[in-house]
This record gives sequence, structure tokens and C-alpha cells, in this order.
Amino acid sequence: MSSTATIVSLPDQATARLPKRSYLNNEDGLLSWLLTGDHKRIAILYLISITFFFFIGGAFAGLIRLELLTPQPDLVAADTYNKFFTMHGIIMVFLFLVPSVPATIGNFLIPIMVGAKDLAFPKINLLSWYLYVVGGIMVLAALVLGGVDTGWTFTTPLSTHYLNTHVITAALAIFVAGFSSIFTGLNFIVTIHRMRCPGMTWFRLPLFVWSNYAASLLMVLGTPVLAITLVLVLLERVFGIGVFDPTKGGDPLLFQHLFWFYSHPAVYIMILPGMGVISEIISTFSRKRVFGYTAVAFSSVAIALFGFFVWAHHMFIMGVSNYSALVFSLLTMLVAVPSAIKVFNWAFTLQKGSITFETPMLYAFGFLGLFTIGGLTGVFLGSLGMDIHLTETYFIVAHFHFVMVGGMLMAFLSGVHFWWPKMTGRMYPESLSKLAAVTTFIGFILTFMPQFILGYLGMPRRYHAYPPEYQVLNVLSTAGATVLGVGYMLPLLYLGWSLKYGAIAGDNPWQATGLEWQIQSPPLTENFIEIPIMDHEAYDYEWLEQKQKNEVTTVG
Amino acid sequence: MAEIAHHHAEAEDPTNVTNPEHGSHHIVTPRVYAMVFGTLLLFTAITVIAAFIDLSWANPVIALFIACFKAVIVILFFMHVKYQSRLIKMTIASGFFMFISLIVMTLSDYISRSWGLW
Amino acid sequence: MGISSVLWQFLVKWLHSSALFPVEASTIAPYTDALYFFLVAVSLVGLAFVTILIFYFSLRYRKDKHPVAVQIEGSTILEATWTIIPLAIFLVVFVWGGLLYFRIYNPPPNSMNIYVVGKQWMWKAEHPGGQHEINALHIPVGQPIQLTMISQDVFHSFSIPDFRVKREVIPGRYSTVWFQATDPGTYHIFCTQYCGTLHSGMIGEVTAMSAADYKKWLDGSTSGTSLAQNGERLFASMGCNACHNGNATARGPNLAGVYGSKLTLTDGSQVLVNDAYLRDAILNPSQHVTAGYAPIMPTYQGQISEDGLIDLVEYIKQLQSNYRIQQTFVTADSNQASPTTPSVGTNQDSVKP
Amino acid sequence: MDNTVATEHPHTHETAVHAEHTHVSLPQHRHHFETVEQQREAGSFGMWLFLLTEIMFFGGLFFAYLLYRNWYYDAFFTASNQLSIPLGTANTAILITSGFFMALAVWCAEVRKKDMLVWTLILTTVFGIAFLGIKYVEYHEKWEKHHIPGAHFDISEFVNPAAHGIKEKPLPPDMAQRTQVFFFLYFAMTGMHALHMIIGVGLLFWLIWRARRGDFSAGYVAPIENFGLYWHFVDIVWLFLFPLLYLINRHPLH
Repeated sequence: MSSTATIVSLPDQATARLPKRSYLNNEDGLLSWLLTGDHKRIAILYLISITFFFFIGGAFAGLIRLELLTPQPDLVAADTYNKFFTMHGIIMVFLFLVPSVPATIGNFLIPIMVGAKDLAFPKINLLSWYLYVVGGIMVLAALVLGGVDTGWTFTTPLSTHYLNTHVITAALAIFVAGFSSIFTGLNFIVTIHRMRCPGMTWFRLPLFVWSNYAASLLMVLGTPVLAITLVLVLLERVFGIGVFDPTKGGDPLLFQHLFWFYSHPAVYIMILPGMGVISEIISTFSRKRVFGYTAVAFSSVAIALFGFFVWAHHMFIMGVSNYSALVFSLLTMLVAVPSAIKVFNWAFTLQKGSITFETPMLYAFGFLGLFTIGGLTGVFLGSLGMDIHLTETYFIVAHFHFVMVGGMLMAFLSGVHFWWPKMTGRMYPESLSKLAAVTTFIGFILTFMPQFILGYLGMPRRYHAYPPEYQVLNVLSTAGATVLGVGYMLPLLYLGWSLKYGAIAGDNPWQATGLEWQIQSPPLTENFIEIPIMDHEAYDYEWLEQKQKNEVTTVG
Repeated sequence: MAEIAHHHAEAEDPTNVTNPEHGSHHIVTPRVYAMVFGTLLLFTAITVIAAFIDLSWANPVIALFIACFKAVIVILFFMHVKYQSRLIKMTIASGFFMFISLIVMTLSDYISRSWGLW
Repeated sequence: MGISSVLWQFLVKWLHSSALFPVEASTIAPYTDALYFFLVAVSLVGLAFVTILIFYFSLRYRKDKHPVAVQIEGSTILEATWTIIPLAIFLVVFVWGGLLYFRIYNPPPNSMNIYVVGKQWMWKAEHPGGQHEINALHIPVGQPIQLTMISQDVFHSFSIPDFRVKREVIPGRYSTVWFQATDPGTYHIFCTQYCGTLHSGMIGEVTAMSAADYKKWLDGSTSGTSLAQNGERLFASMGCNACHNGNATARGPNLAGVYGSKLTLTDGSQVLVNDAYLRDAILNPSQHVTAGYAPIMPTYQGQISEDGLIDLVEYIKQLQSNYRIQQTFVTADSNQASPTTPSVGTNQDSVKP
Repeated sequence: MDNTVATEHPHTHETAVHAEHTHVSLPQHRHHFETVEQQREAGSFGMWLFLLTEIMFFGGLFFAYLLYRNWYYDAFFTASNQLSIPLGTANTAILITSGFFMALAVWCAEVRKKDMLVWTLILTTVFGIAFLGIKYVEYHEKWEKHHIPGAHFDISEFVNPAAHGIKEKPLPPDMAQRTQVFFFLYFAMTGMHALHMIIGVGLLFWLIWRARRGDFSAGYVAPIENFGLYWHFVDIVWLFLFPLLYLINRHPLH
């Protein structure tokens, strides 16, 4: 679908300048950043820090794939390998995926999208970034001091009584990082409830706000349970008492229950904001209101609600009662439906649109395909009998990487490209970024498709060495991983380049309808000169045309 | 112009202002506080006394019922929820709902384990 | 389900030969694969549908073909369609999966029991005849095998991909899985639950052999005494027979033929005596006091290894008469092995787990 | 040119100006809130959401207690009888009183009685500290009896109560070991609660200092109000801990 048409309209580069005053330059000095209350600056701080951790986690992924190139345990020792995948898991889940879209793009946009000058609690917003950093540093500390090899799931009694690595440091790190996400979620909920500008009714909110709202609910209600679980693990480790230790009368399954009560909703914390990004982008690049706005909005809330009641599907073979296994399997099937609804609505948003294929749209298409696969393979695992054979194998690894990397990360990159001109005021090189999008997609398929087959063949996850007959597929997967790596390095390079040399973007390069596109880019510290009044639906392109006509006439 | 006026009307529409869930601020008087305080102490006494009477299965039920009652009046009066907006009330409700569902759904597993074959 | 149809065999064999698919070596496997194929088909159709929609719309409505977008609010009928159809499919999957789950985890009554103990990082299989094997499991073809499994330390998970069975092996609690091998051969045993440093070394091989070969193997590798016999010895040396000897004056309940019976406990509850119950009654006696007896039995928590417990359980299972107990009781004066009774329970060593 | 959404509507300018006024009138008013009322509502809503997380935080502990009480019923009631009801009751009364003064403090702030506000806050603090003092006494007794879970845990009192002059029916050793689970949960729950109390007392000192400076005597009561919510929540947790840990295990069913 090579199409030359584009909606990008940049100001005349000869005359265009970045605005004199913007949130980037209204205060100078490192301190002005470290003590800022401005949600946009905090978003940038988050963006930098999660990118940092993403590449650390990615490095570990690379090392894992490298070790798995051959069946023999030849690159590193077994315990080193275990530390690799533990670090990969902890960093990617708690330090990248959970804060990725909400804390960066969400932090930057939600106040603007609801027409407010800032989040409700700027100081708490900053605090949550510092908590994140402290958590991150503690993880790095655990890593430097010799690593931790519990796996990111901290399964008891392994983590409490059978390992002498830095479990305590890592668990505390996650505890702290957890509070950072609680505060982010809390801030969003209050802002969305209390600080919407006049005329901004719930059903005029962009879908990005809806999905972040749903994710915030999960953060606020789920994370504390993880916190108390980790506290119990710590106490058990330190004082040797046994809430989770069968020899002392505890029940290890209780840990599983409490842990997954957070960690299953956590995957919706990760994916929901990504879905919000996709709604914005598909609408913008097909010049159309999102098909079935209310359906998409409510499906986000439905996912958040059902997402809380399916956690035991991580325990089907662990000896939960077979009756409650049935219940949880049924609920799992129900939670799959809203996701399907979203996908179809996005697809039909394209219908009768006027579609162009800029980079964010390419990433969004990538998301649609990969997320569909990820979601459907989730149904495999939700189905009791199938789960027995598939769980704890590479099938499940492939499944959640399709949802988390293929879905969430694609959405994140899509969003970063889409709002980059708004954040920095400059465009990125289009052709190069298109190349990156395609590379990522191909690399991803090549990396994770073979793992589905490996999984059904029975290769268990977290294996350092594996039977030789699995090698071919593992080599494929590793090859794909290198391509994927390139695909992720490219944006880092050209986005960095564009900071200085990118074309001036102007207020609204995409001709998008969102409030954030009606203000200058990069925005003022207070976002709006005057608090706007929302007088039209979200994604109202006629309104946009009207407005642009008026501008032309007023200018002329 | 008509259009703008229309917009403006919309802007003034009370259901459309920044926070639809306004709660009129209400100052609770010391008298109410004192009454609540008395009730709490009274019920503390009652629950302690009840604990010393053997009512078999009813003991925990009564104790927890009294605890819930005390919690409710603290929430309603000390924490002003009685005079708060619908939003706050729903927030609290949702919190307890999640708490209950955590307990019920996890317990459902533990209880039904003995029914099964394994 | 047309499980044994020629077409099916052809398909499976072909997939297997293309190294994309594990062999079907158990009676369960075809059922699992049937659901798998169904799910794959559903996924492919769904994916194809979405992809086609996207490509069609992208080509048909791209900007240079279709410069002005037509605004569409949405469509309740469509929403309903793609709510109900997926829901229906998912519910089918749910029911099918549920049935399969019960098929995989409900052992047939005539199944032969083998004990498996998981520990960091090895599998230890114990056959009723007393044959022990490490990281290996020999089984007869065409005979339902039930594994009664327990872990000595952390969570493990016992998985035989070619049989399509897997079950978590939990510390402090028996879990069971069953299968019936169809083709002789050797297949992988994996530990699929991360269990520490040598997790990936906790692998073994299950060897399915014809009934005759299995018999040969049993005779060849017997350790002389069966589990039950070890259990009997342990029973005497721990002094269990001091109380559980079936005498009228015995302080402990009669254990002959107790297995499989329904017991009434002091709290009035009825329990079925199975492996799990026996094990638990040895470790936490006071929670399982038979009606009419005093809670005087000391705990053996930490004094008997899981293997020892398996021996005892196997012994009590097969115990039909108290004759031999009473014999050993008169001859055996080996009560020093039995821990002090709780009446002087201030002694820490006797009660510390 | 910026934000033409608003410039289409001249009337909105008034709201902006209005915002400016409030900004001038109240130093505590943050720039990004339209009105003081909005800021106040946002504040209390935020506090409530935080308390929501607290509910879930304690929720995990409460569930663990529920589960193990049903599993190790005998151990739980025997161990629970080791706790002193008089001290527990006294603590409950003290905490309720502290909460009462906190409630009064909110009222004082609202009607702008500066001195009374300071005094009620001080009383709140005093009773809070009294509570912690009594908790310390209880903990210390457990320490001396070796009822702190862990290596030095001593079950002799439960296996052989007669020797310690306790009128309880002795527990079999295996069940006696389970009293550790009770005491662990007891220390985890009351410890978490005490931790919240300590944080609260710390905040109270800060609030007293600010109150004496007169920060809350000019209609700006949000900090007092929100801290009040926190303090009352901590009370509520105790209102449940008290019966669960001290009271409901007095009369075993069998």
C-alpha cells in the first residue's frame, strides 16, 4: 500500500521558528528540571529514565537469546542465566511496561486533553518520578551486588527460603516502584474527575483519557496488594516465619493468589494505555471519528473491571480447586471479549476514511496484527485443558511478548512518534522512521513466532539448556531478536538527531483534533493561555476544518 | 453568533462544568462529634462484654457486626462522608467492593478444594 | 471427534515429521491436539478477518483514492455482532477446555500408582515394588498410570510434553496426574516450574515399554524390598505399632483396612482416607484425631523424609490385618526411636519442625 | 493564535480573570486549579483514593488472618488468649478519643479557632503516643515470653500451660507450632498499624507547628481535613484488628 499522500502540513521552514516561550525553555538549569512540578517536564524525565531501563532490560534479553543460540549451556553459567531472565523480567515489567505510556505520554497529555493547566498534584507527580528512580537504582544495586535469580514472579518458597541472592533489595525496589505507579494512577483519576475544562463531558474525552483512567483504577486498587505480598515475603525471609512456607504451616498458594491478584491486572495496566494511543492515531490518520466511541470507551472500563477477577488462571495446574478453576476460566473468556470489540472498532474506523500511512499509523497497524495474535493465543491459555500443556512453556512466553512487546511497545513507539512534534516542536525523519517501524515488525514476528511452536513442542520457559531438537527454532528466534534490536536502536538515533535538526513541526502537523494540537508545540508551561471551553465532540474533523477556515479569514 | 451563544450556553450548563460531582461543603458541629464519640465508646464496651459471654458461633459475628457499625459511623461523621459528594461515596464503596471480592474469590478456591478429587 | 481417523493420523504424522509438532504418545494427546487445532483454526480465521479488513480498507480508502472521509458514528448491530460471535466462540472453547481438563486430571479407577518425589534438582520415582529411579520413569504401555507426586523443597512441575500432561509438584501436599502411554519409546520429562539454579537440569526420560518388557525391567531392577515392606520396618522403628496395633486397649485407632474408608473425626467431620489424608495425619496428627481417641500422637514433622512418608502410606494402604503388627510389637523393643509424648512436651527437639 | 478554542469565546475571559482573583486572594491556591473549591475537592478526593489503596494493602493481611484462623483454629484461640483484653480495650478507647480530638481539630480549623485547633491537635498527638506506648508494653511482654515468631519462639506455654499456671487446655505440639502463624499475623497487622500511627504522629507535629504559625486560621483547612481522613482511617483499621485479634477467639466451638 505505497501511498504518496500525506496529511503532514509543516509551516514554511524558511520562516518557521520554535516558539520563544515554552515549557522547555521557560526555566533553565538542571535544578529547574529536578524540582519541576510541570507534568510535561516530569513526562520528559520519565521518558528518559524508562528509555534507559528499556535498553538495559533489552540488553539482558539479547544475552538470553545469545545463550539460547545453542542447546548446550555454553555462554554463561546456569545461575548467571537465571539472573539474566530475572533482571529482564523485573526491569521490563516494573520499570518499563507499567510506567511506559501512562507516565510518559499520559503524564504529558492527560492534563492537556482534559483542558487543565497541570495534573491535580504536581508535587506528588514529581514524587512518583523520584520513587521510580529510587526503585530503579535499587534494582541496579541488586544487579551490581550480584543479581537476583527468583524470576520476576518471586515464587515462594523458592524466593523465601532457598535462594541467597539479593531478593530483599529487588523486592523492596519493586515495592517502591509500585508506590510510584500508585501515585501516578491516583493523580490521573483525580485530574480526570476534577479538572476537566468547561464543556468537557465524559463522552467528549479522547479515548486515550478513558483507557488511562481504566488503567489508573487498576494501579490504585491492585498495586497495594502486591506491596503487602512483598512485605510478607520480606518478613518471611528475614525472620524465617512461615506464612507461605508449608513446613511451618503456611500455604505457598496464598502467595500465588495475592501475587497474581496484582500481577494479572498489571498486564491490563500495561496494555490499556497502549490501546488508548492506538485509538487516537487510527482516528487521526483516517480522518475519522473512532468507530463506536462509546463501545471502545466502555470496553476499556470493562477490561479493567473483569481484569480483576481472572487472576487464578495463572494457577490452573498449581492445585487450585478445580471448581474455582472453572469459574476463573469462564471469566477469562469474558475478559477476552472487550479486547475483540476494540480491535473490530479500530478496523472499522478505517472504513470510508481517508487513510494515510505515516510512521505512527504503521506502528498502529503493527499493533493491530500482533495484538490480535497475542489476544487470541491468550484464549488458548485461558481454556483449562489447553492450558495444562501450554503453560510454563515457550508458548506462554510468546503469548505475553506478543501482547506486551508486539502490542504495548508498538503502541508506545507509535505514540512517541505521533506526539514527538508536540513534545519537542520538531519532526523526525519520516522515511527512516518508516524503515524502523517495518524492521521492528519483521524482527518481532521472526523472534516470537517460532516460540509458539517451541511451546507446543514442550520447551519449558526459563531453561538455560534445552534438548538439541529445539535448536533450529531457537536460532530463528535469536536471529529475529537481532533484527528487533536494530529496529529499537534506530528510533533512539534519529529521534535524538531530530532534537536539533528536525524540521519545525508547527502547532498541528497531523491536522489532529485533540486539544493538545490546538496549542503551540512545544506547549507553554501552563498549557493554555486561557482555559479552553470544549464545544465539540472528540475527533470532530468538521469542527477542525471550520476552525482552520476561521483562522485563515482572521489572518487574511 | 447564534452558534457561539449556543456554545456558551453549553459552557454555562451546570452539568458540563469542570466537576459535575460537586459536594456542598458542610461543617459538622462538635455536638455531632461528641455524640459519635459517645456511641463509639459505648459500643466498644458492648463488644468487650459480649466477648466474655459464650454465644458459640455468634461471638465473632456480633464482634464483627459491631466493628462494622463503628467503622461506618466513623466514616459517615468523623470523615464527613455523610455530607460528601456521590463520587466520594462511590469511591469508598468500590474500595470495599474490591476488598470483599479479593476475599470471596480467593476463599472460594480454598473452600471448594475439599470438594474436589485433588 | 474422529480421533483415530486415517486423516487425523496423516495430519499429525505429517506435522510431526516437519518438526513443528510433538508426537502423540498418550491417550490424552489426541484430545488435547483436537482442541489445539480448533483454537489455531479460530485464531487464523480471526486474524485473517482483521488483516483483510485492514488491508481492504487501507487500499480502498487511502487518501489519494478517497480524499474526503465520511464520518460514521458507529453501528449498534455491528457492535452486537462482534460482541456476541466472539463470546459464543470463547464459550465453546471454555466448555471444551473444561471437559478436557477433567479428562486429564481424573485418573481412571484401575490406574497403577507410582510415586514421584521432586527435589532440587532431580525427579525420584518410586514404584510400588520398591524400584527407585532417578530422572527416569519406566512405565508399561496401554496401562493407565497415576503419579502421586510431592516436592521436598520448592514448587516443581512435572511435564511430559509428548503425553500432553503437566502438573505442579507442590511442597507439603500430594498432587496427582495420570496418563496412558500408547507407543513404546522414550519421551522427555521436564520440570517446567522455575525451581532454582539447575532448573534446566531437572529433566529426565520416561520409557514406555510393552507390558512384558516392563515386567522384565521390574524384576531386573528391584531393590529387594517393596515400599510397603520399607513402610512396615519404619512403622515398627518409629514405634507406631505401640499405639496402632488394633488391640482393644490400643491408644491409637486400628489402621488395618482404614485406607479408602470414611473416618469420623473428633470434630464430627467425615473424611475419606486417601494418601493425602494419611500423610497429613502423620505430620499434623492433632488436626485429624479419629473420634473416640485422645490427641496424644506426636508430630513426625521433620522426622520422616517424604520417601519415608510414601513408604508408610503405601504400607498402611495395603495393611489388611494387624497380625504382623502385633508380632513385631512383641519382638520389637525399638521405642527409643519414637519421640517423647506431648505430656512432657516442653522438650524442644521433639516438637520443633 | 494559541488556543483558538478559547478565543472563540470571549466570555471565558471572565473565568480566567476570576481565577486570577482567587489566586491573589489565597496564597495556598495552586496556579493550576480554577477555584479554591476545586482544589479542595481534588485534595479530599485524592486522599480518599489513597485510603482506597490502604484498604487493599491491609486487605491482604486480613485475608491471611481469615484463612489461617480457619486452618489452625485451636492454635489461634489459645494464642489469642495470650493477648490482654484490658490493654486492648484501653487502647481502643484511647484511639477513639484521639480520633475524636482530630475531628474537633477539623471543626476548629473550619471555624478558624487558632488556639483551640493547636490544643486539639496536641491532644490528638498525646493520645496517639499513649496508644503506641501501650502497644510497646504489649510487645515487650510478648518478647519476654518468647512469643516473637522466629528462631527463639517458645511453645512450651501452649503445650504445657499448667506448668505456667495458665488455665488452658494444652495444645498438641504440632498445633502449638501453629501459634507462630497467629503471632506473626498479630505482629504484622498491629505492626503495620503502628507504623501508620508513627507516620501520623510525625505529620501531627508538623501540623501543630504550622497551626501555631496560623496557617490554618484563614479558611485554608485542606491539610487538617485530609490528615483527619488519614487518622480516622487508621482508627478504623484498629476497630477491626481489636475484635479479630483480641475478642472473637474466646469461646472455641469445640
